[in-house]
Amino acid sequence: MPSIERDFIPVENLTGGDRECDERPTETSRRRFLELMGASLALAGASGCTRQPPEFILPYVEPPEHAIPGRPRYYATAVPAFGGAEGVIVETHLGRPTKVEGNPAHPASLGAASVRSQASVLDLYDPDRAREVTYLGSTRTWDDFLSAFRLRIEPLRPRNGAGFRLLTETVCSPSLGAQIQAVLTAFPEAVWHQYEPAGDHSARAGAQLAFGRPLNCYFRLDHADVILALDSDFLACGRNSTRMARDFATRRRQGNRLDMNRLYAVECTVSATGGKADHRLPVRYSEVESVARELTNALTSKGAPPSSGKNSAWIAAAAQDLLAHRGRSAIIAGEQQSPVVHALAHQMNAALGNVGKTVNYTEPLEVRPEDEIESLRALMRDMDAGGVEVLLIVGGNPVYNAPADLAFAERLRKVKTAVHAGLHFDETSQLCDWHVPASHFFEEWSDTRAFDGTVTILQPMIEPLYETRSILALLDGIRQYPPRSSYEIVRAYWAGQHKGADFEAWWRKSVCDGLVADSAMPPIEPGLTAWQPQAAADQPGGPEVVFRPDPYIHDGSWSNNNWLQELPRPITKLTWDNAVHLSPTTARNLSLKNEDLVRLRCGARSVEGAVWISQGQPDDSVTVHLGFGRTRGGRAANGAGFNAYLLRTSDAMWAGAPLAIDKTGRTYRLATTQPQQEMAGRDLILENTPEGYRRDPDFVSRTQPEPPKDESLYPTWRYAEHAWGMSIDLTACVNCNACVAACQAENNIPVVGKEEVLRHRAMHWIRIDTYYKGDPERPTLYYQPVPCMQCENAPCELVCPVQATNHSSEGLNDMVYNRCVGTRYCSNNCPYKVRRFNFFLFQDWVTESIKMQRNPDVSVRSRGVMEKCTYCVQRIREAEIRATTQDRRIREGEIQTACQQSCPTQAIVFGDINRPDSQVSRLKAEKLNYALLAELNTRPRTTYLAELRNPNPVLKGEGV
Amino acid sequence: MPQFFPRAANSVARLTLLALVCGTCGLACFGYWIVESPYETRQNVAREQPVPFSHAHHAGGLGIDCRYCHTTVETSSFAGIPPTKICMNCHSQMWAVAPVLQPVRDSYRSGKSLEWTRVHDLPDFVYFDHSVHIHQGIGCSTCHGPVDQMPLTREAASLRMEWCLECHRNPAGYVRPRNRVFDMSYVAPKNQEVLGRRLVADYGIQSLTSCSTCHR
Amino acid sequence: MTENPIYGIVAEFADPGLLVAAVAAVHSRGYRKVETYTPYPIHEVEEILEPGPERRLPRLVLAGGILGTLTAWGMQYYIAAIDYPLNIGGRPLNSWPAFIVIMFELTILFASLTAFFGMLGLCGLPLPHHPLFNLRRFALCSKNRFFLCVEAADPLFEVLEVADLLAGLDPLEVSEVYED
Amino acid sequence: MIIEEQQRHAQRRPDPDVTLPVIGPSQTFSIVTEQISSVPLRRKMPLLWQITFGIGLLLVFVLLISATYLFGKGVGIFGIQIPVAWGFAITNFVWWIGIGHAGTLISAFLLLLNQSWRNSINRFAEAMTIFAVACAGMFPLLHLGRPWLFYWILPYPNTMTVQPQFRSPLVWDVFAVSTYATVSVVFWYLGMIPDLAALRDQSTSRLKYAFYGVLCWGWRGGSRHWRLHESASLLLAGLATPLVLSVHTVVSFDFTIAILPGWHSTIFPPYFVAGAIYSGFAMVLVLALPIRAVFGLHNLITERHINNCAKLMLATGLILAYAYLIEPFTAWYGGSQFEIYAFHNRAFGPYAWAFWLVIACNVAIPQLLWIPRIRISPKPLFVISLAVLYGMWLERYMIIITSLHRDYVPSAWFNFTATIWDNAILFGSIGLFITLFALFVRFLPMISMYEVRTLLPFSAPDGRSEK
Repeated sequence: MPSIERDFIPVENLTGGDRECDERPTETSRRRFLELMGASLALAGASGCTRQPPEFILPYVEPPEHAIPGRPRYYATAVPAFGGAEGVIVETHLGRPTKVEGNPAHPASLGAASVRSQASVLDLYDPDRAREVTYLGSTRTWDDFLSAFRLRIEPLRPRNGAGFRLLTETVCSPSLGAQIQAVLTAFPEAVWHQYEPAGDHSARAGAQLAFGRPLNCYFRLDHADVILALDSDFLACGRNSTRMARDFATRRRQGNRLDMNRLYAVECTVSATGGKADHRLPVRYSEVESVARELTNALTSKGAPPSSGKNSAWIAAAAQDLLAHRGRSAIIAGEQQSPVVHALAHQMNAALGNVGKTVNYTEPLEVRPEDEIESLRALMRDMDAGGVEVLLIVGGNPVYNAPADLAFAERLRKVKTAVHAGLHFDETSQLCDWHVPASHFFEEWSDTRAFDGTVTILQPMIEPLYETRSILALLDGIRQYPPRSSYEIVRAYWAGQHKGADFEAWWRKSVCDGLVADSAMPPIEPGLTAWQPQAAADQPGGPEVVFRPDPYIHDGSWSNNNWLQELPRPITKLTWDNAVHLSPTTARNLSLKNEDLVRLRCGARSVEGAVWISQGQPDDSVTVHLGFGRTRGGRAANGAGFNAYLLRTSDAMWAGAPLAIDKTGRTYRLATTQPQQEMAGRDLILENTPEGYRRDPDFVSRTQPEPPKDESLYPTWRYAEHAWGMSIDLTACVNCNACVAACQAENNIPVVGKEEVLRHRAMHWIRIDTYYKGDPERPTLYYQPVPCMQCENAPCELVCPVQATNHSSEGLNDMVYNRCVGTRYCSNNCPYKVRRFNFFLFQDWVTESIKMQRNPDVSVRSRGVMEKCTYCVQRIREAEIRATTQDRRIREGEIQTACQQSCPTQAIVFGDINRPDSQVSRLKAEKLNYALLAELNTRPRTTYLAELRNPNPVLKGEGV
Repeated sequence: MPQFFPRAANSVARLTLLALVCGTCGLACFGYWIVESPYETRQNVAREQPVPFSHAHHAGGLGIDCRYCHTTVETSSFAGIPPTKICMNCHSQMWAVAPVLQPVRDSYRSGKSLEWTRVHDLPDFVYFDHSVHIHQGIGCSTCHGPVDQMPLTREAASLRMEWCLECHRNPAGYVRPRNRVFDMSYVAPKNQEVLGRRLVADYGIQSLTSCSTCHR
Repeated sequence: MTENPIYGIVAEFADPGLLVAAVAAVHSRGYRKVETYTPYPIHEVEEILEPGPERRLPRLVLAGGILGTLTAWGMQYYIAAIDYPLNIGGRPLNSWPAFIVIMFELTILFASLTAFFGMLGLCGLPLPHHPLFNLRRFALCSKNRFFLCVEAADPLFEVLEVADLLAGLDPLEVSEVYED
Repeated sequence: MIIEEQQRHAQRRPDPDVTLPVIGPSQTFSIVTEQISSVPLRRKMPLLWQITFGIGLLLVFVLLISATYLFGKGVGIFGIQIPVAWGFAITNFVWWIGIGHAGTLISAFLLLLNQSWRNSINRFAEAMTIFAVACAGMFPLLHLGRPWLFYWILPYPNTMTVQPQFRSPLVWDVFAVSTYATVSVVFWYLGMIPDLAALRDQSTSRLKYAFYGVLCWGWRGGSRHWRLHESASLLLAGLATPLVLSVHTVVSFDFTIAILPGWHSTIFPPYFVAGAIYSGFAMVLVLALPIRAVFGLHNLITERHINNCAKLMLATGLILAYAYLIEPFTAWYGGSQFEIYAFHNRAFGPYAWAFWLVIACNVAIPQLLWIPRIRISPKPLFVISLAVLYGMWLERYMIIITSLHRDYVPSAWFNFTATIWDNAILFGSIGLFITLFALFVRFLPMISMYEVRTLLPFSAPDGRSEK
């Protein structure tokens, strides 16, 4: 057991206090354990003729305090993310972090966890992480580096550090800010640049326009009756989306679902938010600004002036709706929209009296907010001028993701000494003299801020797996030798900040809780400047290209994460690739079809990508996602998709025009997990409006009647003790796929790779079906999470020849992996097609580090075995065991399935349907409750609540 | 080719038939016997250990409670294998130079774990929890046998699924009062069924035979 | 050769008609241990000779079939309802309609095996060695010749008498067959 | 020599019912016995046999290689996925089992009906059954995810105390197919015992004598033997007839018990049985026509046989056509949108090519059999039979793939594409069949001698033919 630094503080008894163990505490033995597990699983069947190989137990020599082998421990920390960190709780088994869950106390999480937070644990175990210091590719030690770096930087000291440059991503960590400040103090002439490829450039510039200075802006959507999103995907992958989705969904289900909020979305690419909107207006990127202008006019002048635009009716109706909800509305500008749109949104929110109610402003989260593009340009100029002698690049990957016109890679050659510190040896490391491997944030101490400024002190859960250091320690090493540890740095920083008496108690509490109490920044009410938008410039016609960070791998910094690569993108369900998204009309005009390889040209720059026709995409607007096409990203990242950064320039960070689209005549296969997105006229998703529901509360039972229980000749089974069930609220699901990621992490679900996804063999136990309905240019979108339904009359069980799937006494549709012989008949007979089969040995039995992530409570399935969701039966069993040993019954809400736990909108509720007072029973008693394909009489335990949408009656016939 | 086969061929033919029938049955029985035999289950086969630790001496002779070493048996699925530190609590004084304990001292000095061979080794797709069994009145010796009389530790039971199910189907036949769980000298009373039924009712013991009770 | 006891006297015929006539003649003389050997079944012979144990075959097969039905039902009921009762898709433990198929199959299987092995057993097979094979021409019995054998086990058996009788029935050849 | 002289000069009496003779003229006991037994005993195999056997053996190697690769890698080497979790393997299984049906039908059903024309084709038709069942039986094993655990599908005492699940049609399949295989082998072997004795009696070498002598168990052809033999044959025929009807019924249960649209249908059992017999007779003809030509068996396998097989093919083909017609009708009349979609999708979806090829091969082309001349012309008949075999394979492919690839929830819809390994095991199994059949022809009497003898004139004591 590698002992972790003295002071990390576990959260005790937060959730699931004790779990099954893996009984071998040291790392070598753990590995062997997993190997043996594999071997014995493979041989299990032949138990008749094969003896089990011997296993070894390696006990501690001296046990760490509190350690109970066999029970997990939980630590609060946070995942630093774009737009504010998310507080999480990490489950560890004997020192191995295995699962990331939301921290219920943290404002950005409230118990849910985003896809990236979930996947961060896999990043920790990424086998492609940089493991040692390298100089020009050959291995060095940390001391080699520190002394060499000193040799480089000492000559600069007499010049006050002139010639020394530091390039970081946007810094929100107070202690990192202090470290950088300390470096800048030591070298006053040194310059610190920040560049975040998919950062808040527009938001900062927009606030500058509207308020004269950068400000942090966040929303309280639980108070908003009417929301207008200006090209913002705030529900699924925008900044702070976990919390925003929660607030949105809470408000949406208010008043017995009859008092719903209303969401208008104006967007230039199809997003999960747009699909959820009650009214969605697809416009080109460049038109969003004019829509915002028209809206501003309509909201600020008394009575909207008659506008002649094609969207005027839509805008007028939205404006009217907003005006009718002054102080209870919110206008959200998308991170990728122009500064003008941001400024207009600020003005509109102010005009509507939303500030301080649904819209809050605070001082910036960034340690030093600045125009990052300008900062990067300045660095480039200085590089050209030869003024950069030592460049320390901390995090980030500018060679890959800096704007193409800045030619970062070429200019980097002009730097005498370039050092890159990061998790991976990437494109930038390759061109730098030194690469120093950084620790993962689960390995070191640090701190960060959430969307409202709330501070979380990040604590390590595991000793660094490799010879890595924290960034804090690295920067400390510039100034002094030996550098302090990250623990000392963070603790010293907060000791300096803490005003009270008992620092030790405060420290322990803050670390243990996962947040520093009352550290949110106070809201301010900024005054607007006199800025007025200039008259709209003539919009260039012809195709435009829109850049978006990928919903999962973001700007590419997560691109070597297998889970994220294979997680289906919210609408398209694409995996492992980005694509050139076109509207059906544009594709028709260019006579392109899906998977045609096209060449996108923007001036002299060009890139090739495969076409994906997206219903609802505006015409002549092409969306491409950033973060793909890596060349030194690792085994998952390399070769996935194309690099859209090659088209992106510093003056057109989010959209570029004109764009030329040339057919190459070649094709490139794209792997989607759901090729069929039409519902084929089937009543899979029931929907209504609150008005319609009020008028006809029984519409669900009429359209999808439940077959009577006594219709069978057979007697009905009774479930005496517990009867587990699940309710999924379609109104709340926003297609963020956090449940899919959580399920993958919890249940040791393997990643199969693009080739196998192409053969439709992806293994996710829960999927979010996404359907289009209506006009392909302006479709309505539907989301439906589909896990195993745990049918009481399970068709799958009936056909299994070996009883490998059968019903537990609690009504679970058990799947006994070790009994399965792999006839796959059960999958054939599953009307919901939720069973997944190990066609090959999909599990990675080879990569050592990946094995450490596995949940020891769940069997690792081998080849030839069917698998599926069992409502996280391991959690149920542990709760039952815990309740039994404490001589009590299981408490309502004690068991949360992984999907439920991670769901930001609480769309998934699990519980005991034998208890009439349980939440799931109450939901199932609602009149919106229906079973998917009820007519088959499978009697699923998982049921849905019909979707309610709240369209504006004024906009009838305008499309949603 | 008149009378090719000798007279004995008649007997040979019939005996061959008989042998085929008996052989097939015999082979099946032999296979089943092998599967049930200690060769397969390693029941009652003592394992080689780095230190010839004797439960008979420590638990039987000295009367050390099970929980002194197996500290987590009441709180965790895993009963716990004592850290070297626990061995050294006594053996830094007693038998402090005994050669047989050299590996223990080496471990303590070097910080490297002792490598014990697992004796009770369930397949990895089986999830067994000690704490709940202990809590519900299943004694140590019910599954582990008279450990206090074992100079070298061995499995007292086959650990086959059928063996687990014997008790899971009929807990009343095996359960004992909670306060006797760690009592190695406990002998099931004559009226076990009566006592068992009462305890099953008192402790709320269910007969759990769903697959996901143990496999998940 | 002559040391060995005699097994019987065999007459060889070229025509099934002659054989039937010969059987009738021998039978009318009171010989009962009489057997014909022919290249294909000749029902007229069977009508003359008394039926042997072959009458038991249909009853054996019926018993085999019933045993199969009961085995199948018993096995399925025991396994599904007694041995390890499990809830399969909400169906009752004794889902007898689902058990019918295997009951039918095992009925057929047991009955068929009974028919096959019963036939061999009642025929007294396997018996690769038999005194008749000592007769070289007996090989033609599976091709185009029809044989009649009066066995020495018959109480009326008398070598000369039988040989005479057979010789008068228009055989191709009459031979004595000895045990060895 | 009297009787054989008579036979040689016998004039065939005109039979008012039958226009074509069931056996050629001037046949005697010796001629048929020697002609048939000369193949296993003496004859050097003709070139065509050697080529066929060579091809078969080659394909068996393909099968072995594929199976090795399959067991090493997993069933992922096939084109199957979720939703189409069954593909070629099950298609092949159903196809081969179906082919087997004609053999049992000829030997058992026609025996019960006293159809003497079966006598000269029943032996190799039964052999065909057994080899087809052997090929079929291979596939459930090959398609398992963990084939090394196949024995878990059988009930046997085990330490887990877990047994098969008898509500699953796959377990029924195991029992049905293994019973069918056992009964077919028993029936075939029982019928062969007298002929093995004949081979024994005509053996020229000690090795052959020993080989056939052991195989025939010491058969002597006594009247009691014959009586028991006939009794057992009739009993077995009586048992095999319902069995053969049940086997494809049970196979169809694999589909009907499932709830998939296009599978869950009460018409399947008769539909499958008819289809099975249909393909079986096609296979009988595909085997009989070349055998007849290569071994010069025109005297024993006459135009009568070929004509009858063709007629049966036509009849079962028409039953099948009726089933094709009634299936979509039931779907439409039942009004379930899923069923209606399934049949619409079959005819006009991504696998429409398969559907229309099935219609062409199984319904359209065989209508040529209405023409009497075609029914007795070997070449057209051979081609039609091949078309039917292909059509019947495709029919199972269509049923399995189209129902699976688009069932209830559209989000899970996905098309099936076969891989090279799918094709390798299909052709490998055909190779196995060819090899086994070629070996059968080489070593065992391919036509029942004792039954053919009864067809000859003067075989009965009163001077007529026995049957």
